Amino acid sequence: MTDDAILSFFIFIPLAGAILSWVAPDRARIQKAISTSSATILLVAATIFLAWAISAHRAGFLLRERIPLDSEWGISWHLGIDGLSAALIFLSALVQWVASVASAPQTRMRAYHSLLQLLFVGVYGSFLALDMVFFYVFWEIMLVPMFLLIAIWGGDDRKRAAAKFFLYTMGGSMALLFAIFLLRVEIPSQGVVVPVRSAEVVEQMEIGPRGEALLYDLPVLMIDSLGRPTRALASDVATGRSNHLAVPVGRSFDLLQWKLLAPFWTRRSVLGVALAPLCLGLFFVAFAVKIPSFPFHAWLPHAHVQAPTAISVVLAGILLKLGVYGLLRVAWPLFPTAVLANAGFFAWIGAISIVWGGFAALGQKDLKRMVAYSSISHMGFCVLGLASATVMGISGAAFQSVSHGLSASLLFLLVGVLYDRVHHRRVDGFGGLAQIMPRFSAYFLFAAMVGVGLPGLSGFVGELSSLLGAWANAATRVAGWVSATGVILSAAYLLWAVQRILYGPVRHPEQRVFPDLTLTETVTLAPLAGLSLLLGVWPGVLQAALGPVSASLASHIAWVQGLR
Amino acid sequence: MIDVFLAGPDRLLPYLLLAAVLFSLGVVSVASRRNAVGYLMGIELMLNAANLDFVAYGRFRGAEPAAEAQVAALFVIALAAAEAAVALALVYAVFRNFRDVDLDKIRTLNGD
Amino acid sequence: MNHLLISTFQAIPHSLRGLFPEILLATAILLGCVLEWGTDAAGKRLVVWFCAISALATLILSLVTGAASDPRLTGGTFTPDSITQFVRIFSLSGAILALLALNGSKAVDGREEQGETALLILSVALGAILFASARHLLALYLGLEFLSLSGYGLAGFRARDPGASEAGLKYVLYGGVASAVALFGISHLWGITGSFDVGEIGMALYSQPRAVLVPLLLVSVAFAFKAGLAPFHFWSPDVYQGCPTVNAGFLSTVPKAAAFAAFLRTMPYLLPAHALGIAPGAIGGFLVIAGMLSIAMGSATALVQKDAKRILAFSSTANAGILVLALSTWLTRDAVAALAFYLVAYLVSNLGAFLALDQLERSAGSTALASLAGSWKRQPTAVVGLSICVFSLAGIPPLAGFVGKWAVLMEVVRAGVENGEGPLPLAGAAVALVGSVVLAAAYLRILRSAVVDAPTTDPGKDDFRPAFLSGIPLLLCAIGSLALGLCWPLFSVFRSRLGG
Amino acid sequence: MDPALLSLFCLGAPLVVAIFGAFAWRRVPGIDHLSIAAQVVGTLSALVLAVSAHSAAGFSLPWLSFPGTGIALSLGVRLDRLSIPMLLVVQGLSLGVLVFSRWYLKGDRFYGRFFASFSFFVFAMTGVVLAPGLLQAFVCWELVGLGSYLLIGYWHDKPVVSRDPQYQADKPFFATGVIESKLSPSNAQFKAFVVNRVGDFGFLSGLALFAWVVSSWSGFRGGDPLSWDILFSAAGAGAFYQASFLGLSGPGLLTLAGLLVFLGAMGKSAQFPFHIWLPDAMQGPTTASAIIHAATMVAAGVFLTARIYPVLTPDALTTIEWVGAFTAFFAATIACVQWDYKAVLAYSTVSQLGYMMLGLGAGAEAGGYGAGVGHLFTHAIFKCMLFLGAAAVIHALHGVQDLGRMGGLARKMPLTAIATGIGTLAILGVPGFSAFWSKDTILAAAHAKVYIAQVAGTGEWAARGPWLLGMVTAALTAFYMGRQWLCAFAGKPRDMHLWEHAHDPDKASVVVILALAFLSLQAVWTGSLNPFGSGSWLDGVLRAPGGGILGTVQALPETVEHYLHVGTMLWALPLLIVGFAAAVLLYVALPNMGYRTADWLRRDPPTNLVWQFLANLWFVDRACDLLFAEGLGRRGGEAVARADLGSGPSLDGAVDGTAGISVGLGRLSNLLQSGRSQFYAGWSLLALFGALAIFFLGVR
Repeated sequence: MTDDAILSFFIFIPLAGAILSWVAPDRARIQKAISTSSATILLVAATIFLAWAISAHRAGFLLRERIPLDSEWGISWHLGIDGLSAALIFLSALVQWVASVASAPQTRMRAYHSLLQLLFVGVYGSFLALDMVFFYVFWEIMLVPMFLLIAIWGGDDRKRAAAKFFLYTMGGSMALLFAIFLLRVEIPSQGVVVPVRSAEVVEQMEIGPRGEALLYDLPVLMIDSLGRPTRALASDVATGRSNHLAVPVGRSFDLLQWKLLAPFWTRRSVLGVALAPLCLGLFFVAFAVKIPSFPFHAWLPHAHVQAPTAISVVLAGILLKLGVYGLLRVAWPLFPTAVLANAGFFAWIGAISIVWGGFAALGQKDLKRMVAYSSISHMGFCVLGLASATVMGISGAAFQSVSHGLSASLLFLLVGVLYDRVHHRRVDGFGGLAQIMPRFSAYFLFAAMVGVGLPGLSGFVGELSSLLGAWANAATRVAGWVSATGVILSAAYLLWAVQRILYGPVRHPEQRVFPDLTLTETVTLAPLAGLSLLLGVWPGVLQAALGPVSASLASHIAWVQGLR
Repeated sequence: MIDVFLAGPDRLLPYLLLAAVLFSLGVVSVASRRNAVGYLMGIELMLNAANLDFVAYGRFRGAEPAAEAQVAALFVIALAAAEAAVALALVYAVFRNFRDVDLDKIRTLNGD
Repeated sequence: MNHLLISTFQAIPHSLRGLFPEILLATAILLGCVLEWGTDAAGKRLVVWFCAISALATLILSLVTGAASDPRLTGGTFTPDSITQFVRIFSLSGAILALLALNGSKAVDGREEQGETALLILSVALGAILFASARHLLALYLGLEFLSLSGYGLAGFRARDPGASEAGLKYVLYGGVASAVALFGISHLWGITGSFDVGEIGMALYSQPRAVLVPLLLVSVAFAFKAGLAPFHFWSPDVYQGCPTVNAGFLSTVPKAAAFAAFLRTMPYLLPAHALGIAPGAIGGFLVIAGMLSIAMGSATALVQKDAKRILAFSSTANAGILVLALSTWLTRDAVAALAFYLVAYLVSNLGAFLALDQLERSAGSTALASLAGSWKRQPTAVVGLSICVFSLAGIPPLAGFVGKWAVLMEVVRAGVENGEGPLPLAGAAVALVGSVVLAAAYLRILRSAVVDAPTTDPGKDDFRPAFLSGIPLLLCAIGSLALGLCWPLFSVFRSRLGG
Repeated sequence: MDPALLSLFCLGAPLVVAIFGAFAWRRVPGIDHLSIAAQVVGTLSALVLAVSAHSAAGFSLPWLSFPGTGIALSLGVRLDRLSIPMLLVVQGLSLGVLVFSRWYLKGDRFYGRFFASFSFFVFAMTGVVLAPGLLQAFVCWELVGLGSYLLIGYWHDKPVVSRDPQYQADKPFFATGVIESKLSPSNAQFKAFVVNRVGDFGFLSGLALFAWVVSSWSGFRGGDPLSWDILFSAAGAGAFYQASFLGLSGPGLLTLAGLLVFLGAMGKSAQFPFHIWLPDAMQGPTTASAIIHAATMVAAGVFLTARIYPVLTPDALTTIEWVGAFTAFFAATIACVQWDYKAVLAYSTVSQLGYMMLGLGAGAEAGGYGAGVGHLFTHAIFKCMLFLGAAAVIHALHGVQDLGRMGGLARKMPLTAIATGIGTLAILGVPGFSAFWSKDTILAAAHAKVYIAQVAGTGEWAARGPWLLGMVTAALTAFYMGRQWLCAFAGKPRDMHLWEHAHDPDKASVVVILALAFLSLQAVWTGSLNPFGSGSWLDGVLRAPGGGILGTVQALPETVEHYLHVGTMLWALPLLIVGFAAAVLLYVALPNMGYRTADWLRRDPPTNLVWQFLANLWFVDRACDLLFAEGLGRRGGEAVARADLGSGPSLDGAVDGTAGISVGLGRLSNLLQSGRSQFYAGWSLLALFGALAIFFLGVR
């Protein structure tokens, strides 16, 4: 644990940017300069962290900072970054950069750009927070800017869409809040001593002043054969002399300490209802709304269709990922037994999302809405992979999040390009664009292929890993098999759209005057495309950051299950 | 101890019943009168029912409590007067604006 | 001579220290009346300033004197303890905000009404303090009447405004009934227990719970009426809609705080009854159900309103319901602090929202949702203030309302899990959470018209220029609802002052 | 030089061209030379490998590893007696086709793009061939799909043929079964990709199944569970007895896995019912068809089946055999009534692929492996040549593909006629030509399977079916291929105008065709001039692989082998003659006697229905279109879209409805806000007395 507040900058830079945008004059160029430059700073920082995570190649946290705020409640300003969050923060920074370059609000630029940066305060915060209070706070902070960005700068039906987004997400958040309360009050005032996985101690251990082993700032105890606890020294742990390790956990909202309590949660029940499944369900509702998974997805098409291009990019590129991140970081580590008990259920949720989203996408007339449904379908693979609780599945889910962040952003940007030219998005309103806008068509085909999951592009890696994971777990195998039909559906709806829009004779001669991609558009598209190619050809580079974390989570789950 | 007061030749119960009846009358008129002044009268009835209670209870609790009860009663009378004053002033104001004190007519503010 | 008077006379010299702030305030009001009576229209402004300054002075004084050691001064008619202290600070700062907002407010288009409004605001504050500080039922009733009467005035004395007069009349009629019911209850309480002292009544609760609980219920009607709890909330939307917006904001916060402070004072005396297991379901459960009812009715009804002030009125009912849930936890240490914090958060957010609406009303003409459309173009700053305050009300972090909701609901859940209250508190918390989503939908309708919708009438910024000072209280409220949300340590201050 | 590194040239050279071409094909004129140069490099290195490398070699690099599981999926190169010859075939034919394309596509609007996509396609196919494991096979498999997507959709700006006046003018007098309103290059590329994806769904599932079983196998020591070595050894060591899925375990599970992967092979190799994409793919340039339908894409399926041979259970093989046999017969029947030059070749390709599957399915003991792989090679060459010949003819006739308007072209383009004639004789299986050797081996293998079944006394008739179908198909092949050549080159010209301008292609292209024709001679393959002599210098290549569940295969005794070969021959040759004679009779003799054969075919009632049925492709295309494209795809999609977000009852509406509940409650309680003070008081007091009553009753 380090006390220097490097990580806080991820939260304070966009905040400062937001304030700056608010006080700066209401002119497009100035505003764009401000938000782009703040995004650039963040992108540089995020890249450094990702590089660090890749080279470190370990499951532990690279950096944590913790400032206790309220001892009674056990609230502390606790941020941390590991491979997973580093990857997602890098993605967020990239998307923020793209969004701020791509966005061109017609009115109220001041408000727009400051809200955009305010939104990212919440994003970075949620990816970094290791304290449930602040996780929730940042989670909610994203709500307001997004609502306003859609409601003010959106399409014709924007108000309804924005309200839908707001209420859906808030409903989910309420479930989250309730679960947090339940868990917090379940911890007895005198605290509990829980066994810990020695591997986790080795991964995450910090060494105290007198050489004693600390795990998440808690003392590590060795339980001897008579059950007597003694303080463990770092050397003992490192040499693995004692494999009966335990940690005393007190009352707090600290996420990492709650993770240590996983064996404890499984034993508890509130008013006769087993605590773990109950809270897991509540968490899942909260996160499934964001992902969004099958029954909770109805807000997405509205929001996407109404939101301006840059905001759709942010929505698909980042906000959906937060759901997966929440499951990965919060729900799964806390309730391994409940997860394994309901693996089949979650896997089927994923499978249904994939198939349902795919078919719905197949039936769309509006290009943007089609892309929205493709997001639902693709994110289903994340849920599927997570449900399997295997290394392949978990890392696949993480990988799929990143790759979908890239592909969805690409597609939404490209739809935006078309919309800027004709101001409609009807699929049948185009035809033969390949003759008119060759570079656009190349990018569009590329993005579609990323979505289709063509090997050599990032989309394939995530889907493959998730499927391998699903097949590796007996409970999720059949669902995994069904999910594999996603490869047919994605090819069908994406390439059908490609064929109707790009190929064939030019259907609307007036479109012959369309200019091909402008410089700005190319600048926003190229990095995303390049990255998804890189990740497809050489997934190991990202896997180096995601793999260890996933492996550690998987073994944590297996270990807790083994304790029962 | 209250049972003591309910026994014996000279009993508390009738007073309480009377007060209760007064109170209920007040309630009924409050809930039914369409005339604002009638409504106010209902309130007065309820207040006086309380006063009657005070005095009656005091009468059966001996000298010092009786004094306390009468003080309370006077208290209440004064407050009731003040309240009535304000209320009537408002009734007057309403009458000036609406030319009427029928509560069914004074409903420009409502849920729809 | 009866012992009440004797003990009072004996007590006065000791109690004067504890009473200084109230005495000062009362004197100020009297002086203000003289001043107001004496001066012409131009001089009325001075009255406002005089009131504001004297309120500030009282605030400072009460901070200096602080909570007195002996809570049984003046025979219990007045207990200047930490709760009273809280109400002092609360209502006085509320009064100061309202008074600052007064000049240039639509409330006083006729300047000569400024002075009276100011005086009434002060006296409402005084009434709130008296009401909250009494543990003697008669004193309580006195405070209640003081509070109510000045409130009636504040709502309805603008004789030329039909809306205001109707609001006043409805307020006084409803309040009269409530106080009468309460008084009837008091009379029986006294008759049964032979005492006006809340403590002794609490003792009597063991011996004859059934006989005492019923009058207690009657008394609680007065509290419910003041707090705007369902089903005693019917007056509030009409009154808020009808009366001047600033006054409405003041009336929707300070009396509510006073009512809950009074609750806080009385609850502990009923606590032993709960501890002894006498009718626990009756009191705790009753409170939870009452809270759920308020939340449900308030939030659902707010959803279908067409006037911003009405939405806020129903939201105040729902918020009161959440606070009642806090009471139902039998006031663990954190619950008191949480409740107090919630009240303060509610003060800044709700008063701020009303002040912002008052500003918008001046250019929009009314607070009907339809007419608020396009306010962002006319008064951008006021709209920002409105959004902050409303989002705070909706409990969106990192704003004050969020911390309040967090603290209260966590105590409720704790009560459900730890105090073995059973499923009811959990159900209450769940209802509160669902309700806050519904309520959020209602708030969104305000923002939608004020922040999002394009102006229906004239596109350009209209010529309205707010008076220099009138923006400041709104600014303070917005800052307050931001600061209370950001500074977690503030909560531990509440915990240490009000705990135990 | 290390063979593995050498093989990287075959991969790298085309890839470089592809990447370069992807950006520069518009601006840089010399892209065709560049790609040919790259192909020369590839072919030469393949040649060197073929000559030098005698033992299996290769390497693999970890591509995606999952810490804690020991699983490290890897890519790389695997050179052995299957991949090296295939590599040579792919590279060589690509070179030839590229050279030919320079003439064929000269001056086309997308000229450069053809060479770029072609090179990418070659790269992908090479990747499949060199794959060291199932993963790379799948990866490059998909890339092959993309390559074919780009090549088929080469003229992506063309409209559907029903709106294409040129097509309408040139199309054969007799309608073929294609759905004209849906046939266009862009539709064809889409159809090809999606149909292949259906197969790939199976491939992917089988891949995942293999990965799960192998990595959970007790003997798994880390590494890539999908690499051939680990996969086969695991299967051999009975890993499948340790796993169970859907109640299957052991052989059953292995059969499932094998057939899932074979589903992918069916997609690429256009086995029934996945064949529907192939005829549409003729919308691409003919030279593209020459590579897609001869040596690369369609061959990939057969190649993959041969690759996973060691894990194919007898049940799986029987299924494969039946699928192949039926496909062969089915396509042959359709080819008999096609009047489009390329369509005939397309269906003959499907039919021949069916033959290969039939051979592979016959099983190792019966020598089916060698038969299938051998035919894969020979067919690749003569089919490529036939397509190039078709390209020459079509180019000569300015795009006319109607056999009904050809005839007598032998005099105008003799070299093409000769080459194509050799190819035709080869595909007929006339002694002395390559397919006589390979196809008869297939039929012999099928026959051998019957024999084995007889010996074992099990499933004789199940084994006899494919053999019979194969025999019949041999006759049909003789008929339709003979018919095609006769209609095009023999007899009198039917359209003098077209005939006048016909001519042979330029020298380089002719050289290519003739070279391929030469390679279609049997001697090249068997190494002996005696057509009936058994054995070939390729025997080493064609020996069935050991390992897996096969263990060591013991072939049938020599005498039996010989007996079966001779028996097959005695069956096959007469059938061949009958078929060819029928073709001569119907399309040369009778017309010369004044009959318009096809009219006769169509007018004659008894054959009419049959003709309709065949000409409409057994109605399979229409059925698939109706069921999947229109039904499942369009209708299903719209239905789900409606159910999700429609104006009618939908998921979204349901959610709104639940939200509406609270609005309704609000309306309800808003009724209390009537504005009447006395009502307000009344409601409150009513509630109060209610509470009082509860207390009186409740509190004890």
